[in-house]
Amino acid sequence: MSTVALGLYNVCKSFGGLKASNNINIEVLEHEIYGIIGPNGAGKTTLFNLITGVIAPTSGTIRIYDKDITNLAPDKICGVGIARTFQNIRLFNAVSVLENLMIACQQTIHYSALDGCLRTPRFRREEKAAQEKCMAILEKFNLLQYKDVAAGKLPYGSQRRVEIMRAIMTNPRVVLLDEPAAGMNEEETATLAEMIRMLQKEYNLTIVVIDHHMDLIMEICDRLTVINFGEQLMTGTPEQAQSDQKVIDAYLGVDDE
Amino acid sequence: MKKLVALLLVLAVTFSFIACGEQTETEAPSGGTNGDEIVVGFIGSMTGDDEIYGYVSWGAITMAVDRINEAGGVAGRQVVLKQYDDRADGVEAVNCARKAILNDGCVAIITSSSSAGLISINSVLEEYKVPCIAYAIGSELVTQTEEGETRPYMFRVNTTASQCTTVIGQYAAEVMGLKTAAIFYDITRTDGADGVEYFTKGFEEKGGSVVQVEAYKSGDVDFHAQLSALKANGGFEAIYSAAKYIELGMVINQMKEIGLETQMIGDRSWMMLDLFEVVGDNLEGAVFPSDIDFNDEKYADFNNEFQELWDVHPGVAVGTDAYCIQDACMILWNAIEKVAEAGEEITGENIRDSIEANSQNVECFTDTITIDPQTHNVRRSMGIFEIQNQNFVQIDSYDVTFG
Amino acid sequence: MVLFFQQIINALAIGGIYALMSVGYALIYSLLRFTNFAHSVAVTFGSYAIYVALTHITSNFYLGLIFGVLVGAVIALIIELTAYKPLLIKNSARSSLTIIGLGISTIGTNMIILIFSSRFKVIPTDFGGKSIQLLGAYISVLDIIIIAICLVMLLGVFLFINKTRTGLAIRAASHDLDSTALMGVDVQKFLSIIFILAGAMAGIAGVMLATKYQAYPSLATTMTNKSFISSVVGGLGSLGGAVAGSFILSTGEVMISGYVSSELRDLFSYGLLILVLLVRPYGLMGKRFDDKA
Amino acid sequence: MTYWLGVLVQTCIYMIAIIGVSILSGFCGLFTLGHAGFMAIGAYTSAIVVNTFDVPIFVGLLAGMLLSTLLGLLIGAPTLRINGDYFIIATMGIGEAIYLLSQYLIPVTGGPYGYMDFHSFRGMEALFYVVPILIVVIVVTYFFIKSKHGRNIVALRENEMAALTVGINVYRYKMISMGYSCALCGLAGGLLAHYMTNVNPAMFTSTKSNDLVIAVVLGGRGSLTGAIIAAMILTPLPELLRFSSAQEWRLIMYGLTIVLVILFRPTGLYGDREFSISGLAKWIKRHSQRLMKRGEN
Repeated sequence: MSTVALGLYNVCKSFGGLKASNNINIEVLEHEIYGIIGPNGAGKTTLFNLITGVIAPTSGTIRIYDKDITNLAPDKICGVGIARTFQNIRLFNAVSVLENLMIACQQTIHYSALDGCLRTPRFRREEKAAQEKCMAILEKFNLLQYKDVAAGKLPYGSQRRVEIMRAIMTNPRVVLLDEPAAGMNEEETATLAEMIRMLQKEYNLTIVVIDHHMDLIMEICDRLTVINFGEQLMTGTPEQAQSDQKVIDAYLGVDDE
Repeated sequence: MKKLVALLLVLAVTFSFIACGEQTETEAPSGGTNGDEIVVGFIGSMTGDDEIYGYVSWGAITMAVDRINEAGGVAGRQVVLKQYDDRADGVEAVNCARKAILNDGCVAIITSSSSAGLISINSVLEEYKVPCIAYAIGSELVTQTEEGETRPYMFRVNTTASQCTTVIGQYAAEVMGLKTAAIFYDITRTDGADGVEYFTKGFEEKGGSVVQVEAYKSGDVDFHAQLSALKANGGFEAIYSAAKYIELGMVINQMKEIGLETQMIGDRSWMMLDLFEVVGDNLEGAVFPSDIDFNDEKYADFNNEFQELWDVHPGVAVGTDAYCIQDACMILWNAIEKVAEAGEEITGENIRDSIEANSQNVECFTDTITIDPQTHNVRRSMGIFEIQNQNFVQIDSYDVTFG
Repeated sequence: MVLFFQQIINALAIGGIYALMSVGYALIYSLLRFTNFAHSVAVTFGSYAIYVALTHITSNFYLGLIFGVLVGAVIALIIELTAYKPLLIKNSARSSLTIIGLGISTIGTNMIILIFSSRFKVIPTDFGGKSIQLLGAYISVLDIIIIAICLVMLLGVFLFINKTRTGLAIRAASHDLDSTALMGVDVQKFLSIIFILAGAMAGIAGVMLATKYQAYPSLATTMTNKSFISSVVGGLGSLGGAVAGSFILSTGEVMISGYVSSELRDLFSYGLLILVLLVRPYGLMGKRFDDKA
Repeated sequence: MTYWLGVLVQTCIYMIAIIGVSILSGFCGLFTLGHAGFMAIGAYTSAIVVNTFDVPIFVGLLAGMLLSTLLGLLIGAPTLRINGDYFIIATMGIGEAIYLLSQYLIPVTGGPYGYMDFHSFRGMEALFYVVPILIVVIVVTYFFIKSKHGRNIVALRENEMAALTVGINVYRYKMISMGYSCALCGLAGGLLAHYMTNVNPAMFTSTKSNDLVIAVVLGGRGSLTGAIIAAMILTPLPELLRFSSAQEWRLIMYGLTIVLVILFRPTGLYGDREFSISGLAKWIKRHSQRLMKRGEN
């Protein structure tokens, strides 16, 4: 039984009366690609916000490997190895693509403000190492030619990929992808699936994906959870989900007899 | 690294441009006259909130220079007048002083900008040995440093706050027989703080006692709160206030609004023509000191000429600046004449020595003035005025010694 | 006891003028989320409009007041069309709007100095100093008029915003400008309406300031800063907050300078500002604009 | 020390303050309308320290910088948590409060008289202090911006939420930029005090605070070169206009420049690019090609 990378144990979140998440229990195993699907407004992004500390859960605990991170501040979450992307892309638009990635490395670069101001050898060494790492990943995803272009000016698809790469640059153990395939056609979704699988292998990550692109989820996810109106309908393999009656009702809607 | 070098390159290029711009003007000898002209600099606030001060003073000094030039100039030389706008700001006053002395070769400066400006330009005056005559400014620190040494290149033609305000303090206690008084002052102006210090000194010397002090900030418009507090606590027979030009009208009217009736004692800035436009007859019976009385008939033709030239009466809003600047000019002409008579070259240094040495009983525009060589302050007569049916009536006069 | 009552009257009068300005400013902030520093220009032009009206055009104060309101509204509209609209269309950063406001206020004040010279101007009215006695406190006739007009104006604005259809559209826009536009609401028209309304109120404030005190170029700048503080204390963007903030600030100022010491009065207003922001970072009735993922 | 060199010294002094404010308002995106207050703190501290303890000027400058930074952080700690528009008004309040305190505490600051007669620069001494200090400030600030900490500050300006998720302690970096800007403003204030030979509250009014932030916006938010060039243009501007006859139009022109630049060049003179020789070379190449093309047809 491999270890649990990310665990949500009876997590609840209610905004006033509305129960955005009601008693969610998810255990994502290490190196797994785990999917969370559900209709719009089911509470998927709320889950991500709970995990990344943007909002605090009303009750329940969240753990990564053995560490309890329930009420950890968002900027500390990155320290414990969780990185994320956003539903609506949030890049540092005015700054070049390379700088976007360099910013993401800030956690792994170790020098003080003084080193920075005096450009000590330690500063040069750390900066060079980070730069090489960023150039390497840019080359791997052949975005090197966009290196000095302002992130905001990139085409939509490339911006998505830069955001994913930025997440990788923080040396995470778990990566949360929030609707990575939003607005992509068939062919782009396929390359995206390929990229996610390759990243998972290359950096042996645990990946959690939210989307309602069924073909993307079916293709790359080992296991998934279906959520509807904050309730956890079922958990299991993609095949089980397709045959599960409750999921079909939720998606296709029940014709009330 | 390459980018940084480029950045410094840009800097070097631009600075050399500014620096070399300066080379071209060095040939104007500092402080010397070139041949038959005497260049005099006037620094005032020509723009911004205090624009009216600059406008009236500039009008007055231009008339003074035109008059002396028509009469053959000073020691046979025509006077050239240069204007500099410092917006009543200390930093700009220093630039004006340097430009006047170095770029335009001024041998003397006449100014009454802010007290901050006057103190700041001292370093420039001392560096290039050019004298400056201040008019209509009361702060002690214009001619004295904090340790009490006299500033060598700074002179003054009007009475200082200690001379003038102490006198009205003594007058209130001794002649008017007042026992208690309150003070209402502006914490952001030197004549506010001076007023508290010297009025209390004069008043308490003659047996009076200051029972209450309230303050406001220049730029304030509403004084009901402080005035109501003054009225409620009471216990004073008079209020002394050095409220200046914009605030004065408001303070007096708001006192009337809340029914605060008391003897008012004022400061030289009350001598302004449009005071009654604002206060009407709310100031009847008020008493205040002033070096100059612009209703005096000897100024009649000066007032008319000023009105024609600058379509405003010299005594408007600003009060006595227009007259005081005439005295400053006459002291300067007298000093330059003495330098020429002694056959010396008319330079800033010589003019300074001449002002210090030869300014005894000089027949000036408003009075016979003597400048004390030790303190650079002035000895002249000063009047006490009372407001009677919207007019200034002189009820007493004092000869001010070097207080 | 009389002093306390007198101070309350003083507080109401100043608070009324602060309220007029801060409600106008809060209206604009609620829609566009930026600090309109050019607001003081409308106030200054209002003050000089009443001066020109009463010296050249009419001798009736109320006609002059209407003229002041018109001038204030027109100036605000001109500022909106020439400076703010092009920036809003280009969706440029809020800070540009703030800085262009500073630029316009410099132009406005100095144009007044150029035209009218920096000498103060007295408004020839027959209120001068006349006051009536009530419970021992003196209330000047002008103060009564000011408080009355302020209340009427504030009531009018509240009714307009809460009861009319246009008011509904403006409230919707204050929640989300873009989605309101999507609903087919001509947002540009409503922006102009808001600026006209804010300008009109600024015009009245200008007239009151000039009549109560005197008209001079930088009169409006200090008062407008105080109205910013009242709006922030009350909660940026909320009209009720702006009014509450104005009267809290004016009462505090009057009481401090009356009972404690008048030197500390302005220190108090800035201290109050920072204190409120510490305790309630969005002001008393401010709306939270949190940035959710 | 001639007139133009005086203007040069002033330009350098205000450039240091403008670079400081450009870190906070340009790079970090937090607008401030009260930083003249921190210049005042730097000026008064430096003057008082040099006068009472009779220490050399640069010790006074250091003391001024330190106290200004300390007070900046003290005031910044609570106010940096609140959102932008509240922060602007709060800084306006801070600037005015410092102005009033310097008027009110007559025993300490000399109130409206100002603080004077302390050991100051004589003649060319000002240049030997100001220009080297400016060079150091530019170099250190340039290195700081190009370091990880500079990048983090720009990151939180671009998108605070995204910055949080890559592990940037946003509050800490806002405090760093506030501290950095107050240090430079304190230093500039100290230099101004010793150049002017006296310190007076009227030197640090809200109009001076507005000028600082306007220079940053005109120069280009997030560009060190922009801030430098804006300082080089805006500080001598009043002096250059002094030669023109129409004095009273000076302030109106200043306001008009601000409005026109914001309308037609919102990113400011230099946007967020830095000047570089390669940039210049590319620009020349582009223009020369266009000229040649026009020449051919």
